[in-house]
Amino acid sequence: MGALSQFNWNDYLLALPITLLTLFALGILLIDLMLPPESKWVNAVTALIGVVFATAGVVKIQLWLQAGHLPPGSGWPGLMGTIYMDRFALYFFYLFLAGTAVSILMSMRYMQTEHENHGEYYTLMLLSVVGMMCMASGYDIVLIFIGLELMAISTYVLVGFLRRDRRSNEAALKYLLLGAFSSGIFAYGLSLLYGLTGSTNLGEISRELSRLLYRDPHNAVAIVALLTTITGLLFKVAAVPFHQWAPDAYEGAPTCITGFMSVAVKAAGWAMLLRILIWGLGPMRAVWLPLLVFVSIATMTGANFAALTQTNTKRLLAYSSIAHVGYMLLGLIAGTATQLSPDGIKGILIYLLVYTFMNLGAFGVITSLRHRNVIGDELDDLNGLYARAPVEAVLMLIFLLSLAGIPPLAGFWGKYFIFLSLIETGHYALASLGVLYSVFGLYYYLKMANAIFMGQPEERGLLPVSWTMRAALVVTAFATLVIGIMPDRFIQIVNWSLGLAQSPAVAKLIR
Amino acid sequence: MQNHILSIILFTPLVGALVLLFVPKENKDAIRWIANLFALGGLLVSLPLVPMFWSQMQSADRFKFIEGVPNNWIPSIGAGYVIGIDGISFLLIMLTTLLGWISILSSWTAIETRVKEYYVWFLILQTGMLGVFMALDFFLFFVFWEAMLVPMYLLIGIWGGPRKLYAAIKFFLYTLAGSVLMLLGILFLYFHHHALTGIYTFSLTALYETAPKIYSDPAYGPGIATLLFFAFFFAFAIKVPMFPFHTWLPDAHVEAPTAGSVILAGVLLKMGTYGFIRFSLPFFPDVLMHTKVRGWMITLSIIAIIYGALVSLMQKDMKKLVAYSSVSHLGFCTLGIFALTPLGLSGSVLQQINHGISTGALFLIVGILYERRHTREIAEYGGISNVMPVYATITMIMFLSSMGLPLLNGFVGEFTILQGTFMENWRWGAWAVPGVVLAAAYLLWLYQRVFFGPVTNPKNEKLHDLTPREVLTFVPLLIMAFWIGLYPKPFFEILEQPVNQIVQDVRHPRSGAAVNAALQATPPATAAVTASSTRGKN
Amino acid sequence: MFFLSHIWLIPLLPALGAAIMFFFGRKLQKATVSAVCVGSIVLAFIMACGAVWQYSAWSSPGEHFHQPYQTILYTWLGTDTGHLTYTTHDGAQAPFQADAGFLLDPLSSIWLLFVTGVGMLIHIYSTGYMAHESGYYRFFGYLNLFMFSMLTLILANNYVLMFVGWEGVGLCSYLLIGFYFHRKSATDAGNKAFIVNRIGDAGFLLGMFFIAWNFGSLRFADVTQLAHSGRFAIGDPYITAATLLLFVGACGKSAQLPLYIWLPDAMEGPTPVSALIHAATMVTAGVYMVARSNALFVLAPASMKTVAIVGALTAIFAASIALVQNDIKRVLAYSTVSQLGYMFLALGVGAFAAGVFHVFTHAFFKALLFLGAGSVIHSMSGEQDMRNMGDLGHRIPITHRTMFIATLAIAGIFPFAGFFSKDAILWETWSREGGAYRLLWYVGYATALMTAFYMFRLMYLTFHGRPRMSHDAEHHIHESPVSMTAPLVALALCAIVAGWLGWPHSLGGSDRFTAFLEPVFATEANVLQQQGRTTQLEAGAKEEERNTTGEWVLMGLSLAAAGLGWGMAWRNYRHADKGYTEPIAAVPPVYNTLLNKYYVDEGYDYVFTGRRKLGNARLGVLGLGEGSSWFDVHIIDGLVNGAGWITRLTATISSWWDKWIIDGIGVNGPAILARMFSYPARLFEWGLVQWYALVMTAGLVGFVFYYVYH
Amino acid sequence: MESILHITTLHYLVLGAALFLLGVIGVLTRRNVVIVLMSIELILNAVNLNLVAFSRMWGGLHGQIFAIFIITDAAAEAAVGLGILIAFFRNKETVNIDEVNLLKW
Amino acid sequence: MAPVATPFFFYLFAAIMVIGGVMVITRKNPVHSALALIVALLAQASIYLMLYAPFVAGVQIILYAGGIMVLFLFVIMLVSIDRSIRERQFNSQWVVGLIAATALGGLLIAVYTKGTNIFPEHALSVVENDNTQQVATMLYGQYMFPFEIASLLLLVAIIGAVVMAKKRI
Repeated sequence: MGALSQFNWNDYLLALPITLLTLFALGILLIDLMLPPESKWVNAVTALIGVVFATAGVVKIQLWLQAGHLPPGSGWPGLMGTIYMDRFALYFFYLFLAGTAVSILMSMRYMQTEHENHGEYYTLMLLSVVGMMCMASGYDIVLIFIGLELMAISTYVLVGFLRRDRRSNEAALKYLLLGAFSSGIFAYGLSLLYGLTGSTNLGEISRELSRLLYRDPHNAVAIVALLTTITGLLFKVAAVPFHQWAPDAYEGAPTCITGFMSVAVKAAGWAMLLRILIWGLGPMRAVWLPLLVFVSIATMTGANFAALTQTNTKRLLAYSSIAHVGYMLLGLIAGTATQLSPDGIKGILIYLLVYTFMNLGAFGVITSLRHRNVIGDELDDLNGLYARAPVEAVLMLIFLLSLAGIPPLAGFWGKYFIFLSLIETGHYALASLGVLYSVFGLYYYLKMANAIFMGQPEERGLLPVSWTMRAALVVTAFATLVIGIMPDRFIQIVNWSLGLAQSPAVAKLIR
Repeated sequence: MQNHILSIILFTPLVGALVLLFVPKENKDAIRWIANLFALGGLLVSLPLVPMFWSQMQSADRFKFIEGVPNNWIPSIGAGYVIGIDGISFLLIMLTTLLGWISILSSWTAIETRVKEYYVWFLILQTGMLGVFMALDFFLFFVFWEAMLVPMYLLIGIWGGPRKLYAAIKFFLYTLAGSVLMLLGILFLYFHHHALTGIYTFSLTALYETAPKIYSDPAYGPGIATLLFFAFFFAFAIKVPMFPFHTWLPDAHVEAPTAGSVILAGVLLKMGTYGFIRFSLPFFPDVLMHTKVRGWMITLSIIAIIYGALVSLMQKDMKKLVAYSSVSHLGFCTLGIFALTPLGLSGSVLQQINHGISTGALFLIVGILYERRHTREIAEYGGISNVMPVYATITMIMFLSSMGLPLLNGFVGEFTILQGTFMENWRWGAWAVPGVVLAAAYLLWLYQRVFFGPVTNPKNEKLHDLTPREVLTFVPLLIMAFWIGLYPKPFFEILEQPVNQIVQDVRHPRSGAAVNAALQATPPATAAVTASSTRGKN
Repeated sequence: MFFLSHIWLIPLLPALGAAIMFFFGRKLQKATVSAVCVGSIVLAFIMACGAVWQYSAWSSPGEHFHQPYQTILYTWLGTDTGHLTYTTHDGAQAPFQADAGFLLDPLSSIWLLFVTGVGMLIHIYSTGYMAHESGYYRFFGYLNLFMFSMLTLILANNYVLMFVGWEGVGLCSYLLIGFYFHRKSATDAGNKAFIVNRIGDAGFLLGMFFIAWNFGSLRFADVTQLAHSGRFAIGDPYITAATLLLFVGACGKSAQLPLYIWLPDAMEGPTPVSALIHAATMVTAGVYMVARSNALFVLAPASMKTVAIVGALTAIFAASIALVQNDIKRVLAYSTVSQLGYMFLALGVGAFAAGVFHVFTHAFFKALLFLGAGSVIHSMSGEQDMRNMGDLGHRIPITHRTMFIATLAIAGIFPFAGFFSKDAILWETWSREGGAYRLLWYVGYATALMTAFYMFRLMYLTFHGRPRMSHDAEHHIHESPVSMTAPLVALALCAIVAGWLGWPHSLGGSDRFTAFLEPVFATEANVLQQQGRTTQLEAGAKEEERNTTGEWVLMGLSLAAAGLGWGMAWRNYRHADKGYTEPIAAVPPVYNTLLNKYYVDEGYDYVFTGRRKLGNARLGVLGLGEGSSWFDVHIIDGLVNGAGWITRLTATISSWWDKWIIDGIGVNGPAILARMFSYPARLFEWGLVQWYALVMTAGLVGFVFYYVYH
Repeated sequence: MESILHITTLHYLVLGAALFLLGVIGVLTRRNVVIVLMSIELILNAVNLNLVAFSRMWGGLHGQIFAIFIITDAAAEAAVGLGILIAFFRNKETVNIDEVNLLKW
Repeated sequence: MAPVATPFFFYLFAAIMVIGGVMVITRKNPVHSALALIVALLAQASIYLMLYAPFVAGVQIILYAGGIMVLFLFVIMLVSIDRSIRERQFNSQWVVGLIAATALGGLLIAVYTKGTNIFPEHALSVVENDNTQQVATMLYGQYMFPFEIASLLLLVAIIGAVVMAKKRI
């Protein structure tokens, strides 16, 4: 494809969602100045509208791409080769936007309770989505890096947004220091990649690398480049041993941001990871595959064990999300072990999809526990939730069981495809380990369920839950159930996003 | 009606649960009435199945009343909403609807808190269990299998005894641990089927064709087949539960509310044995016929029989005693299954039904006493037959049924199992027989301690005898106990065809050539795919 | 042919009675209860007589000569089509079927008659005996249920249905022994009876399976026919196993060594029960079963020998215990055990007819003895200890006289019933070839001596000598009502004449009893003959070998023994007063051993049941149970949870740890496991951001090192 | 001697690695958050040095451009980091990083 | 057209850089560290010049030494550093940290020096005089999009710094 140095009108279209988001972000900044304190909710609504517009923009791109009749699996290199707009990217765009929309819904009441209901919050959120989009669609390591930083820096601020709260401060500081440190390492790796290949374009890098490795299969510098790069990538998705920021940041951040981080930011991390590892560093698969095996086992082990006795729900869910990363890494291993089976990658994408909803839902319920003087992030705060908010309690049960992977809930499908691909590629031991750890996971999810359904509430009276939160919960629960019970449509979407041709057998069955 | 009878049976309880959602939770009596109505409705809609099944029994189809076509649910992975029954599942379904109704009826006064939830979960559980017995698609089966854990977990966890949390989690974790391994096994079969035929499907009948070939497939061989067998084995063995995977059972039983125990013992445990019959046997005939594997299975069964009985003997808690007796009884069931004879198999199924009836009744019995005195310590009681004669009589009959007295149901099952096992290898039969003696020992001893003697504990003096509602819960069980004991022929007739079919599958699996011939006969489109993708990996 | 074709009504009538008692009994008057229950038995008796009568007409020479009559109601187990099959020993497929079918032949006729007859009498007796008991309806319900089971046992046409009756009588025995459920001793005895019986039943079950495995059928007719067909060699190991196992069942039911222990305890039940169940009918079920399986036993000489030896040993063993017992019913109980031993001795030596004959006569005189004892107890207001009796003879004359007749019968005094049957047994034993059988004869002979002694001891202690009871009790002594004495008289009559049915050839009789049973029993000789191994001639010759003189000598000897026993008892107990001495007490060890029944119960309690502890250790089944449940809680649960060993290990190391485990939630494995591994995993995150960075760096260094220098 | 005196890309690389090393050491060991942030600047500078050296080596300008972006990023990070530090300092009155341990386990 | 005495200047600036770096991470007073950092950055700018990257060098001096370091100094003034100066400067894990970091650096250097021929050693002739123009062309050409995003990045940095540092928004 090469670097297209021509800039044409298509590129405006490709940048449409990003532009829209930026405009709305700036708009919020301006509107915020004019808003009296009691109608700050307009910010959120504006942000939501922005998300809707951006979604429309993505739809527009999708229609345009489809009209262009690109062959499945390939994309449109735009903006002079810095982005590569394919279905994979679009899939992630939708994912980011969905996660963001739900997060915004969840945030409204929470930020009010915290007295930090400022327009900047939503601005940063939207801008971080811009960063994510750059990560997902970027095809140039410069853009990916800048997008990453845009997302990361927005997130640092969002994590520390409760400035008067020490835990929020601390989380932000830790997250920033570690994030910057890892970015440094990541950038170092990228610089080495550039040094090895002479290009910043992923396609070029891939081509040059394979040439380089053909000459010298054990190129030590390439390995160092790969490892430093992968450190940054694994840091962003929070895989052991680069995961330690996650529990702290998750715990300290405002709960709605925790939710946002655990889905959108994580999805962006995964988009980047898949993009770089598969599109860019594919030739080095022989090196990173065993590494990922180690990392995924370590991740599942460490996270699951750590979560077992956790009493802070946010932290618990943080560990659980780390554990889920472990499972997804298994999918990556299986998906790239042989060229033949894309099921693992499919598993990751489905996983991220269902994870967006179920995890946001779970965090939503925890967010709704915050009222007056109660932080609501301890396991005890969940006690007797059923008596205080029956609907939320049942929804939480759905989310938890979905996280644990109990069919017919959405979470099952993520695990399903990952284990499917592992079996398909003959990784029986890894598959067994994975499923056993998922049983492990059930234990701590059930601990929460136990508190909700069997604990005695300390407070009497119903829990006040805002209608926006209700809406968010209903949306996420609905998605969790629908994806769980009628997964076919969503599997098709993922197939589409990966550009998988329907295999003849499946096609026959559908007919 | 004919075509959708199974779906109607399957979803009636679920509809009940949905209806209950809209009843205000303060209105407890309305909730109870509605729940009972739907439970009874579930039983009533299942009754027409009896004549319908009876009239179709002789048809050559392996499964009857099939609804849905393969792959209609999730075409992209080949999973379908396919349900159907054969004689074995027919009996278990009838047992489920019956026990479901009885359990719900028995909960009328036992459950005072969070009534609405209770019935909702119970009705959902009912649907889950029925689904397990009906599913003819492996995937559907797995979904029901797992989904049903949740309501049971909540039933134990919310309405259970003092250590309910521990018991509930233990129950859930154990069962899940087994079933996830099964999932891997399922996936393997799925790919194997694809490798042979080029079709991705979870359809049970399709997998029946290909799964047995793993054993002789040079690409996989006996080792992998055995591994797969064990992947399934763990799931089912934990559920049954076979020794030594049984430790969740006493905890779950003891802590569960009465109705929960009834359903747990009556139906949930049968899922394990049902799984063995429906899946393990036809899928892995060669593995099972392997002397060592079978030896282990039989050994574990026999250990369970003896061991469960011995442990029962020394229990101080009535419910625990009954729980361990389940281990022993289920040992008989698995023994019958792994004897791999038509006789053992039909005896096993019959014994599963019997166990559902008898042990279900035993848990009701313990529950009734518990409801009155709030203790299950055997030492707290004594001389109950003085104050509760009707109760004592019913208890005696159920004890006798449980210990396998002829003319009651237990004997028919045990005898058939023992004979079937004996004919396969007389030593196996001989080892299992002491279980019969021990059953008498622990049950009679329990009866003596609880019911006989003078009333020593003043708290027991004022106990009132059974209410009409409570008697009503026992009536169907008593009728069934006597029916099966006196005239089991219809049951044997129902079972005859499926067990012979299964044993035929296990003992004389169709040769590879036959399967290939069958595949050749498929339409050309499939054949082309087969040609292109068979042995793609080798 | 009404009676014959409706033969199934015979068991059903009492079942109906039982059902009525079960559902409505509580609300019925005692009179109604008696009418229903006794009525049903009377009807059954009439039906039985009719059926036997019609059968003898039906099977008389002609079309059905010597054939059993069978009627099948429906297929009980299995299906009609017979597609449910099993593989027999020789690889053939046999259908799994068990009928609800009934069979009448000479053997079952005899049992049918005396069971219904004696049963009827005892029912009548019970209306008097139980008149003042609460739970009257319950008692009769149980009794009727028992009659149903016993009649099913007798009339079954296959082993499985026989097993139904077999277990059923066990159950009823359990229920009736535990009738006074307020007494722990009664319920204990009931449990013991049931469980010991169950052990036997287990043997029966296995025996049945062996039969099915060998013959492919469990119908008596099929089995007998196949056994006679010559397809099976004498001494076939599987048939030997089958018969031995059946005999285990018989041992349980018929109280043979070593499973006899339940029977003496069973005397806790009301006396009519002891008479009906534990003397006349149920306990002879074992004999019936062995006799029923005679075709098999004949094929298994080793089993026959076992039966004979066990029978003889039981006979003398129980008799020796009975010598010194003081409880009137216990003496009778041990006497029953002993007499049952006799019967098995007869069966074991191949004298099936003699054994059955003894069952028949024994039914009358032993029932009579028990009922008499019941009458005594009744008159003594519940006193059972003979040391507190004496001189009752003239106060309860009918009881005294009828019991005396029974004593003469059991002691084998000519011409009472017992003489003929006992003599037949002893003679058959003696005339059996092979030296060891002579030994058995000596045992039997000694037993006869003892029998006479202890029975007359009972008579003298009870009815003669000085009155030793308290004044209060003495005041209340009265003869029993007619409902009780009438059966006594009837039975006494039978005890005299029943033996005459088998008046032996040597005394000029025709032994019609044996002749009647002839078609049922096979002998080794005619099996051999059917198999073509010996000629008709030889078999005939053996038949002719009756040594009339020898028989007379033996009769004389056994009469002498009976007389000797009587004499010894007369000498010792004729004038028994308070503090009389037992002659055997002169040798204290022997006396104590006998008085304590050879300490067998204690031994069982220590070794088998584990009811008693040896030091701190519980042995036997209960010990096993205890051990298993400990094992379950501590080892299996622990192991399966994956941390059991940690629990054990640490618990011993430190009591603090133990306390923590027990107090905390940590009793369970998962939690410990969680703590063991979770805390380190969490401690890893100890909050210092630079530590996190360090871990990242270390990870990176590790990876680089691994990949670059690997 | 030749290898020392003839300055090649390798030399810059090694220099960059040294700078990187110093930065990592600073991040891992210093307690003062401000200095830790400076150490991160060191790391980013090491990256920049690499990039510019490679840019020279390849004769393209991609490396230099990348370096400019990284400088931008360094500026943004420093600004936000210091902002967060100020907010933190207001609450906790310290800039010592090992006193930042409210969140753990 | 190689600059004169390249090795000498290289080693000189490299030494300044390394010494500056060492001082950054060893000084007690953050102000001293910041000054050391400025020195190191200036030295690095010189090295950029040697690498024919005048524009980057300029940015380095203006943005880094001029902008960022001033920001640092401001913040150092803003937060009270008296206490932290008096206290321990290194945390409790410094030994381990030092070892790990040194191991990492050592590994990197070892890898680079061992594989000298890894990088293609073609010193291309670059037209030095129009470096700035070329940079501009690329920045506004091929890298226009990242450049726009970088502007958003700075916007976020501003917003973030304001949100965090301002007492009341």
